[in-house]
Formats: sequence, C-alpha cells, structure tokens
Amino acid sequence: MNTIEPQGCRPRRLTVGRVGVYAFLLTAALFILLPLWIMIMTSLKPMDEIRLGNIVALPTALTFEAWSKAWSSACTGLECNGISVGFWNSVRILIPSVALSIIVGAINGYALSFWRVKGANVMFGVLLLGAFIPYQVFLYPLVRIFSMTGIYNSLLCIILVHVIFGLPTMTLLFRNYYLGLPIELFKAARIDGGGFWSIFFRVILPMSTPMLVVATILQVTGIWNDFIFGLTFAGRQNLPMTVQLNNIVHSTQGERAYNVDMAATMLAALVPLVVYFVSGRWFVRGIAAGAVKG
Amino acid sequence: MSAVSVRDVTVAFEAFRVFDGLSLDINEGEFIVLLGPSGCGKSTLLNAVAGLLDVSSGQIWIGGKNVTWEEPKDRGIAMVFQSYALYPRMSVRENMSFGLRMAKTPKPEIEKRVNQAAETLQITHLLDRRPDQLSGGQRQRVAIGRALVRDASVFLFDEPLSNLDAKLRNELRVEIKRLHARLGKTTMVYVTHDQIEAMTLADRIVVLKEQKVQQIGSPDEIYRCPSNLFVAGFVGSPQMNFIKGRLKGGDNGLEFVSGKRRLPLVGYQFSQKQRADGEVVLGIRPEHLTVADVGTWSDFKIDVVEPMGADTIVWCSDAEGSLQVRTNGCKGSAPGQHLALGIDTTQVSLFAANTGERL
Amino acid sequence: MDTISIRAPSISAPRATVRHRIRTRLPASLALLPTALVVLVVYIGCLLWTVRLSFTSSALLPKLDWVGLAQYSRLFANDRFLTSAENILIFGCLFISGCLILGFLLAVFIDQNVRGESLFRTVFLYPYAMSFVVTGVAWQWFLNPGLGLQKLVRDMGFPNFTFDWLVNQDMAIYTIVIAGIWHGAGLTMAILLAGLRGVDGDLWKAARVDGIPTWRVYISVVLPLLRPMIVTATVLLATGVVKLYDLVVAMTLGGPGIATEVPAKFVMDHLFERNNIALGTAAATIMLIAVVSVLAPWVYARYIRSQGRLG
Amino acid sequence: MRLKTRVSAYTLSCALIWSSGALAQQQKAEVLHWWTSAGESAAVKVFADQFTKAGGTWVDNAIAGGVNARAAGINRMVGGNPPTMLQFNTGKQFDELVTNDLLRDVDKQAQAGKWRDIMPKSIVEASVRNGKFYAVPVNIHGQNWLFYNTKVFADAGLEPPKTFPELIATGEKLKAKGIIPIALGGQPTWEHNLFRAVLVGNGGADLFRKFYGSRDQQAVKSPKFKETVELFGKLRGLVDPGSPGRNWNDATALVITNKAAMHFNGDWAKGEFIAAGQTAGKEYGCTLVGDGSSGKLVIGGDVFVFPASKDKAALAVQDKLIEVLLDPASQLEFNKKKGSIPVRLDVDVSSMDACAERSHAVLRDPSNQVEAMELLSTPNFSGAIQDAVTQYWNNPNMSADAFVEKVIGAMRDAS
Repeated sequence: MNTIEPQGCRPRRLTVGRVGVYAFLLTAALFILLPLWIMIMTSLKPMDEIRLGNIVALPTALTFEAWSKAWSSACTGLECNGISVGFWNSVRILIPSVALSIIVGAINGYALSFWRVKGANVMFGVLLLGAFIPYQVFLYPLVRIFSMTGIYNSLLCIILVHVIFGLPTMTLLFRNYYLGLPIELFKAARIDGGGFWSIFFRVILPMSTPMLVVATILQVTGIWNDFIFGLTFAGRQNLPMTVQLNNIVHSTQGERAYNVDMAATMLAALVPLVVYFVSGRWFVRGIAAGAVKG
Repeated sequence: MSAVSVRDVTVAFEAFRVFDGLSLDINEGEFIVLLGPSGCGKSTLLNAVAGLLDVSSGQIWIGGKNVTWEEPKDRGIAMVFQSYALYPRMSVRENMSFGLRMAKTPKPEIEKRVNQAAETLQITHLLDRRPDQLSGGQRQRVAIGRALVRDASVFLFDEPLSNLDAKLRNELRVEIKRLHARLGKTTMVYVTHDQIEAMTLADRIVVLKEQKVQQIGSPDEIYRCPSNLFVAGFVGSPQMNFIKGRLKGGDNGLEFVSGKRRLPLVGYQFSQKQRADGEVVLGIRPEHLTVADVGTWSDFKIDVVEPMGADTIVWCSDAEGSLQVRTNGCKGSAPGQHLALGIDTTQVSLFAANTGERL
Repeated sequence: MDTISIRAPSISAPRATVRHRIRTRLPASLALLPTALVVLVVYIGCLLWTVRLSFTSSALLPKLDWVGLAQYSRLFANDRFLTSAENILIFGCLFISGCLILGFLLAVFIDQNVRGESLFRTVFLYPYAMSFVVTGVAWQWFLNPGLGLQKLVRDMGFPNFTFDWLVNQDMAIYTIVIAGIWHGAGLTMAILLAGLRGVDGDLWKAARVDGIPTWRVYISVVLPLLRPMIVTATVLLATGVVKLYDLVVAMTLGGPGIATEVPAKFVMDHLFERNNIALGTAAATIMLIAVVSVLAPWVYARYIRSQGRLG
Repeated sequence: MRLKTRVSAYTLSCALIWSSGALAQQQKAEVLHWWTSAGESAAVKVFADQFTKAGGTWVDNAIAGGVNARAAGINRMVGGNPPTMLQFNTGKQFDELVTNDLLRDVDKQAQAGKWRDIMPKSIVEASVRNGKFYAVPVNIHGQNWLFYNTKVFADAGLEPPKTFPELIATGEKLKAKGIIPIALGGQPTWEHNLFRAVLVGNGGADLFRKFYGSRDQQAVKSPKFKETVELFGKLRGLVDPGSPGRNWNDATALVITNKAAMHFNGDWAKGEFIAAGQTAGKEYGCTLVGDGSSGKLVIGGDVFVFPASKDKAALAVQDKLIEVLLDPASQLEFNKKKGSIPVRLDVDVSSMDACAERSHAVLRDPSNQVEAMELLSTPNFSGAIQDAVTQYWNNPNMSADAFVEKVIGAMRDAS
C-alpha cells in the first residue's frame, strides 16, 4: 500500500530491470573491450614482462616506447620509420578511392532506381553475386589486365581496384536508398525538363546525405584496412600503412616484439575509429534509411 | 463523480514545462474533445491521462481512483492512435486479442469479446487478414476494435482520423459517435486539430493553445460565445470576420465604431460593465451577416463569390476592408455588384484588442 | 518537349516514342556503361578465367592445358577441403545467428534510454575498425589455456576450471565463431538499432495500454518489423563468412590439425604458398558454385525479376 | 575521352620504361625480400651498406611473409615490372620461373667465383637448373636444432639427449618435475618441422631423402618409417596442452623463461634468445638429436634470383649485387645478424656464436649435410605432407598406419 497519496512523478525506484539493462551492457562492453585491454596492456609492457605471460595484468614497468617505436622507428626491412611512412600513402589512396567509389555507387544506384535501362538489373544481380567471391580469386587475372593497360603498380591502379571492389556494396546501398525516395520528386524534375545528370546533381545527390555518411564509413573502414590489394596493385611508392603494419607484425623467422605489434595495430586503426566517433549518430540514421528495402 | 479528473498537473521535459498546473474534470459518459493547433499540448495531455507520460506534479484520477502512479494497462483505459499502431504480421483477430491474452483472460471470453467488437464495427470478415492487407479505414476500425475489447470505461483517441481521406473521415466520425451512444456510459476523450470533428462529436470541447486551456464548453458555447480571439478564430469555417475598432458612448448605450462603420450594441451581453473608448475587435460569423439592399452597413462591393452548394460565401469589401458573408441563396452573387449588410447584434462577439479576451 | 494531343495516335507516334525513350535514356545507359564493363571484364571475365584454370595443371604460373576434372576429383578426395566446407557451414550458421542475436540484444538494451549511449555504441563498433592480424593474437592469448581465461580463473582459486576450446580439435572452430561475433556484433547492432529507432512510437504506446510486457513487444511486434534490417545485416555478414580468412590465420592457422581450416584459406594456400593454382582455382570454383546456387534464386527474385519500383 | 585514357596510359608506360632505364644508369637496385623483423633488418642492412659502398643505390622493398613477398614479386614479373633482384627460399619455389625464361642464369659468375667448390653440394644442386646457376644462395639455415635450457637441465641433473628414445625418457622425467619438456609452436609449419627433425634423426638422412625427394612408397611402408612415426607420436605427451595455435617465438619464450626445457627449431630461433639477452652455450645450448653421433643437419636457406633483362645497365647492377652478396666479409656479417651460417664454407667462423660454429663444423663433413624439404620437394607436395602431419599430430587416435596411408595418397596425388 502507498501510504502517501500518489502524485507527481512515479517514484523512480532502481528496478531490477534497470539494473539488468546496465549489467548486460557493461558485461557486453567488457567482453568487447577485452581484446583491446589485452592489446593496450601488452603495448605498455617491455618484452621481458610479456614473456612472463600474464596477459591481462597491468604493466609493472610502464613504457610508451613501443608506441613511439611503432609510429616512427620500427624497422620494416631496411627502412626504420615505423608505420608513419605508410600513413600518407594510405591517405592518398583512401581519399580518391572513397570519393570515387561513392560517386560511382551513387550514380549506379540512381540509374538503377529511377531509370529503366535494359539489362541493368541483370548486371546488378551479377554484381551482387560478385560481393560473395573471395578477392584472392581476382588477383592474378587483374594483374594481367592492369599490366596490359600499363597502369599496373600505380596510384591510379590501386584506386581503380578499390572502386571496382566497392561497386557491389555501394551500388546496393544507394539503389536501396533511392528506392525509398518518393518517385514524384523525380517525375517533377523530369517535367521541369531535368536531364539525367542535372536531376542527379541538383535533386538526388543533395538528398543523399545519410547514405553518403554510411557509405563513407564502410568504405573508409574497408579501404583503410585493406592489405592484399595495396600490396598487389599499389606499387612500391604507394604501399599503404597496412603493408608496414604487416611487415612489423608478420615475420616468418624473425623475432617478434608484441608490444610494438599491438601499438602499431591500434595506431593503424585510429583513422576509422575517429570516423566512427565523429559520425556515430549519422551512421545509425543513414543505415536506417538505406536498409529499408534490404 | 467525474470519470477522469486531472488535478493541478504539471508535465515537464527537463527544463521545458508543457503544462503548469492544469486541471480538468471529465464526467462519466461524456465525449470530450481536446481541440487545438499542433504543438498546443493536447496529445501530451492525453498521454499523461493514459499514463504513457509521467506527470511532474499533480494527480490523475480515473473512475474515482488515483492512478497517477499506475501503469496504463491498470487505468481502465483504451486508446486509439493516429497511425493505427496495429501490430504488424499479426492477424486482425490476434491484434485484437493480444492484450487479453497477455492478461491471461480465458479463451472463450476472449473469443466472445473479439467477435462482439468485430460485429459492432462490421469487421468480422476481416478477422483473419493481416493489417497490411487492409485499407486505412479498415485499419482504423480494427484499432478501434482492439480498444473495444479492453472493456474500458475511458476511451482515449489521439487524432484517430487524421490519416484518412475526407470521405472515410466523415464515415468513421459518425461511426465513433454512434459507438459512443451505443456504449452508453463510456467516457471518451478525443484529441484533434480539426474543429469540425470537435464540433460534431463533442459533448464538451476543451480548446487549447500553447499549453493553456482557452475555453471549455459545449460546442454551441464555444461557437457562439468564444472566450477569446483565438477560440473565435480557430473554431468555425469560414473564419469569423474580425473588425478592429473602438467603443463609443451613444444614445442607446455603447456603440462600435470602425471608420464609417458603426454598430449600436443593443442586446449584446457584456460580461462586465464597459467604459467607452476602449480599443476592441468585433467578431461576426459570416452567417450572421445578411445581404440586403438596405442594411446596417452599406456600400459593399462583391469581390469573389464561392458557391458551396447549400450556401454561398460572398467576399465583399468597402473602404475599411473585406468581409465574408454566408448566404443561402444566389442573391447578389455577381462580382462587382454593390450590396449592403445586415447584422444581428445579439450574435456578434466583442474582444478586447489588447488581451483578446471576450468582453 | 512533347505536347499533349487529344487526337487519336497517328501511326508514327510509337516510333517517335521509341526514339524519344532512347534519347532520354541514353545518358542513363552511358552512366552504367563503366560498371557494365567492369562486371563483364572483371567479375565475369575473371570468374571464367578461374573456372578455366581449374581444368588445367597450373602450378606456380597459370597455363592453359586441359586435364579435365582431375583437380576436382583430387579436391573431393582431400579431407582438408571437406573439413573446410563443413567448417564454413558451422561457422556461417553460428556466426550469423550469433551476431544477429547479440546485435539485437545490444540494440535493444542500448535503446532503453541509457546514459552514455554513444559511448556504448562506439565501444560495440570499435572491433569493426581493427585489423584482425593482431586482434587475432589477443584472442589467441586470451583463449589459450596456459595464458588466458583458464589460467586466470584457476589462479583465482578454481583449480578445476577448464576452458581449452582453442586447443581442442572438436571445439576450436567455436572459438573462431566467438571472435567472429566479437567482430561483427557491433555492425549488426548499428543496423538493428537503426531499425528500432524507426519503429512507430504509437506502437509502443498501444502495447503499453494493452499491458504487453516490454520483452514480449520486442519479440512479437518489433522483431517482425526489423525484417529488412535483418536481411541487410545477414547479407553483409554472409559476404564476410564466404571470405573468412584473416581471422583463422591470426588465431589458429587452421589448427589444431586441420580442425579450423576454411575454404578461402584452402584457396589462398594453394594459389600462393603451395604453387598449386589449379587445385586452388578448382576449390574457388566449387565455392562459387555453392554461393551462386544459394544466392541466385534470391537475387533473381528480389533484384532482377522485380524491376525496381517502376515495374 | 577514350582516346585520352589511351594516351595517358601510353605516357604512363613510357614513364615507367624511362624510370627503369634511369634506375639502371644510377646503379639503382630494387631488392624485394621478406626480412622485416629487427634482426633480419639489421642483417639485410649489411648487404645494402656494402652495395652502397660499391657505388650503388639500394632501394629496399621489404614485404613481410615469404608468401606475400613471393606473390608480389611474381606478380610484378608477370606484370612486366620486376625488381632488380628478389628473394626465394633455397629450393624448388622458383622452378617454373626458370622454365618460363623469367630468370637470368648466373652461371658465368658462379664459375668465376668457384661456387660449386665453396658451397655445400646440396645448396649448389638447389640453385642449379639444367646445369646452370639460376640463383645466388646467401646463407644456410639448419632446421633441426634442439635448443635446450641449460639451467633447467642442470637443476634436474639431466644431460641433453642424443637420440630420440633418450629424449622421450628425459622428457618424462622433466614432466614429472612440472617442466614442459618440449615447447612447440602448435602451427602446422612447426609441427611439420618437428616431424622432419624426428625423421632425419631417427630415420636417417637416406629415409628423409627418399621420403621428400624421390617419394619412395616402399620406404614409407618400411618398419623403420613406422617406428619413426610412432616415436613422433609419443612426443605429443611431452608437449603442453597450450601448444596448438602458438607462434614459434612464444614457444621459444617458454625456454627463455625456464618454463620449458627443449625446443626444436631452426637456427633463426637464436634471434629470440639474443633479443632476450641470452648467449649460446651459456643460458641455452644447441644440439642435434639423432643416432648419437655428431648428427645430421638439415640445411636450407635463402637465395636471390635475378629477373631476366636485356638492358645491359640492369645486368651490370645485378652483377654488382652478386659480388656483394658473396663477398666473404659481408657473408660473415650478414649471417651473424641473421642467425644463419655463411653459404661459403671457406669463411672463418671463429668469431660467430657456439651454435654457428657447431653448424659449420658439422657441415664440413658432406655426409652430415641433409637437404631441407624445400630443396627436395615441391611446395605442393610439402604442403600435402604438412596437412597429413598436422592431422596425425593433433589426433592421438590416429594410427601410424593411417598416417602412412595418407602419405602414400599425397605421394600419388600431389604434383
């Protein structure tokens, strides 16, 4: 029985359910943060301590040496400049690849959802199936194709490769998003005399912000973390950061510095992480817009 | 005993106070309509009554019980929403019985109530369809049916007809009115921004603006004696004519003067004694102006004529400005024609120009 | 521009329409042309080339002789390939359902008006940004009985606690699943959360008035509404399943024994390490056939037959 | 527009050709290799410095992981834009490049430098195709060393074993004392490496060659082979349960931190000991387990190959590189850093560590030299055997006969 007459706000007792919600979220967060914890701890320890093997313990001798080494002085072959060398290469690959693959995806999505082009749907179907094929299968023939055209091992080449393999997802996302836009809009623009390109740039593209954000996030993550394409197609001058990361981390017969490995991995992940932090809310909104027609 | 009683309720979202100390009593079996433009807080009030929204202070009583802290399901209410809010991928029957099943009502009882509600609403043939196979009107019937099976003493409607086209809206409006009559003692609280719905359905209308109650009264009161300029302007279509002017002392008491228009206010019931020389707004509904060859005001010229079938709206103007007149015939229905207007002084409203309150 | 004419259409009208249609659709066709070329040359071309190579005896470098189905009979006699196929089925089912379940739970719990929502969201998403090459090592350590969880729990005073899935032939594949879910649950959460946010608020009110328990609303009302999101998430996750490679290499290298081998690794190893392009492409071809036979009906029904919305 | 792309592609390819020409004129050499760890980097720097001193410019292109590096190199050769020289493992990895005329033969330099006399016979054979040198070996790695922790053995009052039966007995005693007898990196590569150590130690060099080289099914069916396989199986009991999936260097770390007593590995594992501040012959020792004699050493290593070119200047740069690679001084320095031993047996190794000296001594007698698997068999066959070995190792219920069965299948099947 309530002794006081109920009035105003319902008394906010800390209900079991509320505690449960936070308990679950915190447990899940712990589970998901665990590897990160192990990596951070390892990156702050000297190798002697790592060999002793308590992976979750706090470092007894805290050192940031591994981080600075990973960034600027770890050796990958003759050059001992850490992964910082590849950073700008990665940026140079990233920006045009992301921009180009998004714009091509948007144009494709637009053409597929608003215009009827013969055979376009069949093309789209093949493209979708292509998304399920392991990339490795394409490597050899692509090398041949690109060396025939003479652009093999260049910045242009690696950008084209990223655009090609971004096609399925990008086209799918934009097509679905545009199918959700009212067709009246398009019809009105046609009646006003808009052509294919003017409608796209004046009407459709300005309405695509949520999807552009999602596409950017997906492509930035994918392209930034790519290793195999960068290695195969970029050429020595343009090797992305992941190749250096791999050089530091992977070595068949050399000794391993786990602290540097871990620090390098986290450093290499910074760019996508920043993108997530900055665009988190947009991400959810954009996916909502794009996934409707799944 | 009132069926629903809102006592000194404050609703606040963080710093923003939606209501500050609002009170409202609703009688048993009454059909009450909360009317107001969007953003006036009418839905917030309804949600607070339903318990979907916590009040910051004050109490809500339903059926003689303080339900301020009760869950919506325990308040003896049923609710119908603008977007129908039907459970997707459940058949109509499942939609209607879901709540009862959750409350562990015996199966035969569920069956009985669903069938009864379906019959009442004439949706028996739809019972096994799914919402996405229904038209908008059918969906809203189902939503009402879902409310009906709850056997509630208070029905809450949150703009239930706003998503429907005009014809269906009329049809369902009548349906709801009939339902209210059939259910007898059931109280209905109905939120809308459509003054026609409010006028046709309500026993009493609560007009809200900017989170404040403007007037409570029967449709007739609201229509004839709007308590302020806002209510006067919001209710009624076409809108009431407003004429700015001032009160002057005349031979037979006060007189309204606006330029060369003059109107002796004989028979107008002032709510309190008025002095002369106040700035006022005169409100005259279009149907209280009559077209005459010789009238109170003359020298009007017809601008536009809108025939509406049963009656005709005539826009006419003189040097002071334009007025709408509702006539029932085709007299004086050519633009450019000159005419005079007769005014029934007992039907006009006067408002203070500064506060907008009725005088 | 065409003018509207009430006269009966003359004979020449249809031809004019055709010409008109061609003129207005030309830019659209041209815009799709580069993609069409890529599809033709890269996707279809490379695939045909791959299929062709699977009928050869290519080793380090591709050559175009003909050995018939010899590679395929080798492939199906190869227990590593068969184990790989079985593993990818186990992994695919558990990984996709695990990601969907955990992602759904995370989305639901995050949707409860919690404090620090954006922090939780970023925490759940961060694995997606990390390269597997090293996070795999962190997982490997954590799951290693001598280093990670088992040792920690034992040190806390439970000497009989055993968690040795990583080194157990029968259980190792499930550790891959766990790490996979760790990686993919965040993205699934984001997609489903987007769906939750799109659910009509009135539905929630209706359910509360009806007195339906929250969990029941999620299961019976919200979940069916999320179907498009679930489809999207499943497609994204499924592309990851077929390409599963990095994770296995980083965590188990296919071991213990061949317990966690997967098809993409089989292809990679044979193409690049074992100088056996023919067998590698044969395995790739089989993967392709499997994927196509599962997906083609779906893609056809959903994307090719239904002509967008205009049809 | 289409014309424009063609033109730009044309100018681009012109630029490429021009730049490779320019490379040659400045004596620039682009070297593709997979030596990326700290110790390996230091080693390759020896060559680079020597080359610079000789007036060249070393353009380093390191890609971690032999597989990745080789794939990248082959892709570039196929794509018509090869580096000046690229690394392979000593053995059959580059066979097809020779048959496709993609590599330059360096037999003239080999004859001038008398490589056939100063290098172990098996290494020479692994570099020669059709009677001509196509690769320049730079080092020798012994692959079947037993590294042991001297302190653990001293504390237990035990001697390092000389034969495998002995090793099993010793191991049991160590296990009883709570020490991990054998630290093993539980990845197929290292399980396979352990198998080869047992095969050559217990079965002998001859059986080893018949197995990997001539794929002699009779030899595989012999009782000796079965005995060896069973012996290998018994080692499972001496490995800790945390082994599967472990990296080799984590296994080495177990020996370094006194948790484990023994560790089979190639001599590259010395790098980990050195990084931890330990010295061969002091904190750890190295020995060969076999028939009790000085032991047989399985040797492999690294070679560089030179893409064929018609450009005289490019050929001159390659010539200079070859000189640097086999220069005695750079050989000594390089191999000290790399943990391997010089490919030239005429180099004085007294300044090297105890393990290296031991290798050098063992290799003096050609009968102790056993060609590594990479030299004897194709990557494909090795891979197939590796699949079989890792299945056998990880499944204690699998009989030696079943293993033999699988091996015979692989011998029949693998190209």
